[in-house]
Amino acid sequence: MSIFVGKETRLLVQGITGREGSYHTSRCIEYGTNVVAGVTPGKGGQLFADKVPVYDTVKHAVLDTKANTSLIFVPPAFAGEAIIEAVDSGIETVICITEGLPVSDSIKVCDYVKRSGAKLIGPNCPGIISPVDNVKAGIMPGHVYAPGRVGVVSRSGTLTYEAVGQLTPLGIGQSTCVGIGGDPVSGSDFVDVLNLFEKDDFTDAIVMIGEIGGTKEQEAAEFIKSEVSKPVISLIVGQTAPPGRRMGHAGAIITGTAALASSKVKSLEQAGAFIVPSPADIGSTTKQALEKN
Amino acid sequence: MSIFVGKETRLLVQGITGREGSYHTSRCIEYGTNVVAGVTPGKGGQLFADKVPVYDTVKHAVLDTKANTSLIFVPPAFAGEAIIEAVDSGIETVICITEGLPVSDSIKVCDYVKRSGAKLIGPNCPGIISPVDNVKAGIMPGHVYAPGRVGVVSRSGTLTYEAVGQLTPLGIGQSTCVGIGGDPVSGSDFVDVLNLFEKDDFTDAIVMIGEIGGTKEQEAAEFIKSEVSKPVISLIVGQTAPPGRRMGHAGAIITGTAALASSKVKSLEQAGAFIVPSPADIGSTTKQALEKN
Amino acid sequence: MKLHEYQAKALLSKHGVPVPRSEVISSLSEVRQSAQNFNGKCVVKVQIHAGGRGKSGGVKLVDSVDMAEEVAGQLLSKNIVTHQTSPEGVPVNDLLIEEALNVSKELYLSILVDGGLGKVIVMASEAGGMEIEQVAEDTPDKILRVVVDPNVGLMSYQARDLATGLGIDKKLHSQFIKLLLNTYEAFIQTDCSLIEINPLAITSQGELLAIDAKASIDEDALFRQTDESLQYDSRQEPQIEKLARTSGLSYVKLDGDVGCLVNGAGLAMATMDVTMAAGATPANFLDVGGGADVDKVHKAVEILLSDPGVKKVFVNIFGGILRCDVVAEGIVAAAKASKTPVPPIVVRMLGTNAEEGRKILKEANIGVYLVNDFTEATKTIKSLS
Amino acid sequence: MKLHEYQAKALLSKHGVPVPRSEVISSLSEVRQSAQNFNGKCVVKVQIHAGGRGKSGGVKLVDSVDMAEEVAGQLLSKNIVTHQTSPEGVPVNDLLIEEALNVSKELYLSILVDGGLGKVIVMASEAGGMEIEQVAEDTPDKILRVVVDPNVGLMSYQARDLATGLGIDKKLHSQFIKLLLNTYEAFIQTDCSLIEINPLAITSQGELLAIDAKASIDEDALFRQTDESLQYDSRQEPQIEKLARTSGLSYVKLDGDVGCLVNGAGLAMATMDVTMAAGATPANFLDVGGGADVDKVHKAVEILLSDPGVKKVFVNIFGGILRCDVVAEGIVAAAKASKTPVPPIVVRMLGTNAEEGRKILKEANIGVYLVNDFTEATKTIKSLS
Repeated sequence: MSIFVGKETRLLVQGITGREGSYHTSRCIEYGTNVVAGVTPGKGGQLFADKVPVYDTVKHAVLDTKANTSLIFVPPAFAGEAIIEAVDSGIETVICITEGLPVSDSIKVCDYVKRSGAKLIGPNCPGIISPVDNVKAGIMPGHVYAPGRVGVVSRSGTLTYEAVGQLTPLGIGQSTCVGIGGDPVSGSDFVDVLNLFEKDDFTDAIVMIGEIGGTKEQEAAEFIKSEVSKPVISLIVGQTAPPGRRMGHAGAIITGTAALASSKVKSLEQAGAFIVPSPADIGSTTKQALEKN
Repeated sequence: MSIFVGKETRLLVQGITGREGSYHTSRCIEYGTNVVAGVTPGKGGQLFADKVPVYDTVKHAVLDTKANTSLIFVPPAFAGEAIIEAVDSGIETVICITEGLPVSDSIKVCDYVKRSGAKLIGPNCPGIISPVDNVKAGIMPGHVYAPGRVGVVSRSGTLTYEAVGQLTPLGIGQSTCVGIGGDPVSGSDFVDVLNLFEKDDFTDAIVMIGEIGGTKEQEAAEFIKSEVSKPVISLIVGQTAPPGRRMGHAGAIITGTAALASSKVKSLEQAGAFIVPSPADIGSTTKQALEKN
Repeated sequence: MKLHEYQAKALLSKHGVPVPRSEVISSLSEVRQSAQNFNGKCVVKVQIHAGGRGKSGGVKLVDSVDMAEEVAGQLLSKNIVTHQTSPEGVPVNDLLIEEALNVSKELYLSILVDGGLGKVIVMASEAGGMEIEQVAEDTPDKILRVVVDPNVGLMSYQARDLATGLGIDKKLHSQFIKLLLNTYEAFIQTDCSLIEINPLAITSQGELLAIDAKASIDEDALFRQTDESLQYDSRQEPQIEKLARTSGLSYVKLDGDVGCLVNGAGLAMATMDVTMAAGATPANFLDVGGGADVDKVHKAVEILLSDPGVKKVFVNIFGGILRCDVVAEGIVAAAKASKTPVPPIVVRMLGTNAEEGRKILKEANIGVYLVNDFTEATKTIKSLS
Repeated sequence: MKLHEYQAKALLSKHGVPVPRSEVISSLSEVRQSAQNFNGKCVVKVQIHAGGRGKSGGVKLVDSVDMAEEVAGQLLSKNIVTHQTSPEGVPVNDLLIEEALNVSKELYLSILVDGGLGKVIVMASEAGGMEIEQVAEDTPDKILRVVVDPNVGLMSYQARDLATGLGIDKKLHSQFIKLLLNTYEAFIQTDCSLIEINPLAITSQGELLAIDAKASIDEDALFRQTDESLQYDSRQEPQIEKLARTSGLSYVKLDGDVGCLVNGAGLAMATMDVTMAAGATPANFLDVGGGADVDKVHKAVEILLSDPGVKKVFVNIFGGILRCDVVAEGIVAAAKASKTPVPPIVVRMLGTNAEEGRKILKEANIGVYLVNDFTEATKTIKSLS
């Protein structure tokens, strides 16, 4: 079992015929994901990789293929609308890989999705992978992952691969790995994912990877304190980042005391999380935490 | 018992110091309404009629007086915002008397109120009166009304007084009378009010007064057919109105076949409503309907 | 507030919606030059605030400058009567001289407010060029509807859905999407209550163009609309309605002989219905409003009496905010000031200060018939025929 | 994207927010005339993209034209160092010469995006003129917050609530409400990520004015912002960052000697942290991104090596979309093309085509230390000190 995606996932890819879209769709299919349709306006009627039907509109794709999950690769100026199109067409879980959405678009779109009752992961995220159910709806390198009982949630892409790259060789497999994305405003935050992991019978512990900027980690700490019974292993990166500078991610900028790595670590420590002292220690700290429990 | 308002109503008046606001607040108090506060920005600290405290903001008024219902008399350019201020401050039922809100404001505001879970009556309505509970939150002439077991709902102001003016002399008192307003877009429609009357143990029958324009009466007919067990007595005015012309009310304009009085009458007839043949017959038709049941 | 076709097209064009080349002219001397722009191959269209102009000869295709001038001469400065105008018709002050185009397909497109949904909707149909009410009756499944969420506005994916549903060639989809989104922008920016493009033409060159356009501005939003090109053409309005409007009265001129003076729009419509049921026909809709004073009532009566068609008057007041004695005083003042004979006035007064009002009227001796209810009113009106 | 104070004020002023009279000057010869506008009573302010200019002598109140000229001479065309700049500081290319005002009260006002809420918020405080972080620490209850619903925008009632909460004199409420709503309009229209007015002054004449203003534009929205007055001043940026930016690389210059080349922002920060934990200091943040090709990696290495502070390089790649062999080829190409001696390069490669990458690097003989994990990387970096 896994969260957000699973055996019942019928994946639609918006922007399937683009460079990124087509490359990653192939990787998702290889991993075992049930990709049922693609959408690229104007390219409707084609077949992707000789088998996945391409549509002009999400509405038609959903009507024809009963897709329930969407993976979005469209350019930033159109990504917000692509999310709304997915939700309006009945898609339940939307995963937006696109980086570079204007934050005012994200604010409106996230609010819209919340009202609709659908779920949104991202934007600017690597997606979701469930090694247990062989579903990959994202851009992560599938071979790093192994099935198991640890959930991973992170604001970062490659750093998640790093984390998993430390876990798998130690025999620690993953239930689901969720990248919530590096933007300041996103569809799902740590709290949303922690909540699902806490309720997931197939997850025993949660690795949470945060970074400087914003207060999402502090909100997570509050939630962990009161609602999470499973062990949480947490790493915060950006200890050495200077204030006021954007470190790649739109959200990774120290704008005040709360945005500092040290402040986030402190909150998580007080919430009872296992703190990973250095990015080198994600695997070992997780191992210790699992042995302790 | 009554709907929307009742013994527990603690009324706040927004725009209490204006000409209309002050006149009607006095009339509401005379009728027995518990007016607990008023709001006029810049006039906070005054007392209205030597007893009702006036505040600068709804937030403070609600904090101090636990007002739960608001009656709005502010000019059309500011009325939309006044409604949102009321809802944001925790008011549960907002009654907007103001006429002349731009329809695009009404669309946004009604959507906002719906999402908030509060109730909105109007804009451009005469308000609500409950002769049973001695609550008048509106501009209707109180002396016409008498307590009883018939609910009245109407898009029009004076025509409601006319209707009640025919009912009361025949000994047919009213539980609650609701003016939903003459605008094309409003917070509550016939369906919302019919639904409350149907559930209200103190209402035996419903007089519904519609007019040309829009399709609110057709929606009401659908609802009556499937959900209303109590007798509905219905009058539609504007049989003689020419197409394409706005008859006073912003919503009273025949824009297509459905907007015609005849089309509305037909729908209501098919839904099993008692049709009032002419405005002269509201009282007599209601009497017959009550005797039949 | 209705706009003329040329104003609607200027509005659309300003927001990037393609329209045919055209010129508005208001004197015959301008016709030749305008028509020459199109080598005489053009359409001459009367600019009036009433539907049905096509069937009434108000739209003519011409193929020479001479013919354009001849047709313009027949139309300009005359009144035109359509099924939506009064028997006198409306004046033709302006003509639109527009290029004639080779149209390969006509679509229907409109944006309006749906009161039931409380939202803006887009309606589209492949049955362009026809009245949408007719299409709705005959082939309702040919009408596509899209509901706009007020928080995010019209989405281009919705426009794409419509393009697909209308069967528009894929090559033209982006043109259609842009046109519709621009029309929506015009609608929102200008506080419209309606924009209708009918037909929306696809030319033989594969271009989308608004061949005819209607637009109405929400009157309640005029206070924040400052664009001078959106001026109302009050010449299209009967003189009596213009007078009422500038006096703050809600008045609609009708063809009957019973002048109606009522407070409240709903009661005013009810009064018209009752009048009709009595076998008489109302001369107007008139709502004096809740906040009227003696002067306003005086003005209202004066306006009623200025209509030569009015042979009797029906005053129906349910005093609430508006007191009956105030109305009575206004009526008396107007009757006394009238330079023409005052027709019989049937008065029904109920509610606040009804007794005082009746007394004032009785004592004024101006030929008033006081009645108590609709039934009595009906009888009296009938007896006066 | 940061704007200068004078740009932020121009933006505010354009949207109707009152600001003091001022002039931007960029040469000493302009100072006297500017200062004369205010009879010499003015404030001379350096226009730089870094906080802390006041404490570093970048803001001076003068009371004569001569003094203005003297102060300007000390500041203009020099570098200024604040606690937020590098030790070399940033260049002062422009000065703002602004009228000095009699201020009776200083407030704080800002509009920004709250990531946790996913909404725009307004923050205000009666403790104006101080850094808001300090106020948040010392007297958090002095900070008022208002959350803006994205669907209806900032409401004037919210502004009124703030005016009341800030204890502003009722006579000034409407001025404050207008100022805040206008600031919000500027924020939304221009896709800002921050507007901060600190202090917002109430003058002794009872006028509200933005005495100092900061604004940043959302870089991701620049594609739809066409206002030319919102240009970024790239002279404020270290040359090396400018070069990286124009090559599409995300690069932040730091003070250490270990040049870092990483794919992914999170991993890049992690790499910096690991470097620091090893007792070394990173020279930069550099994310080559997921879609890099050989040329882009080549360029990235070239930029790293152009920093004279870089004594060793740490390449940390987790191949995913970006293949390790591509990175290796880029490194080799850059090393071979380098005109200066190439410092030792510690390389960690995992993921897609890691073996191929390592092989390419080994065979190129360019002084690469291949490591397998962070621990080994740390040791190697240490050993190279």
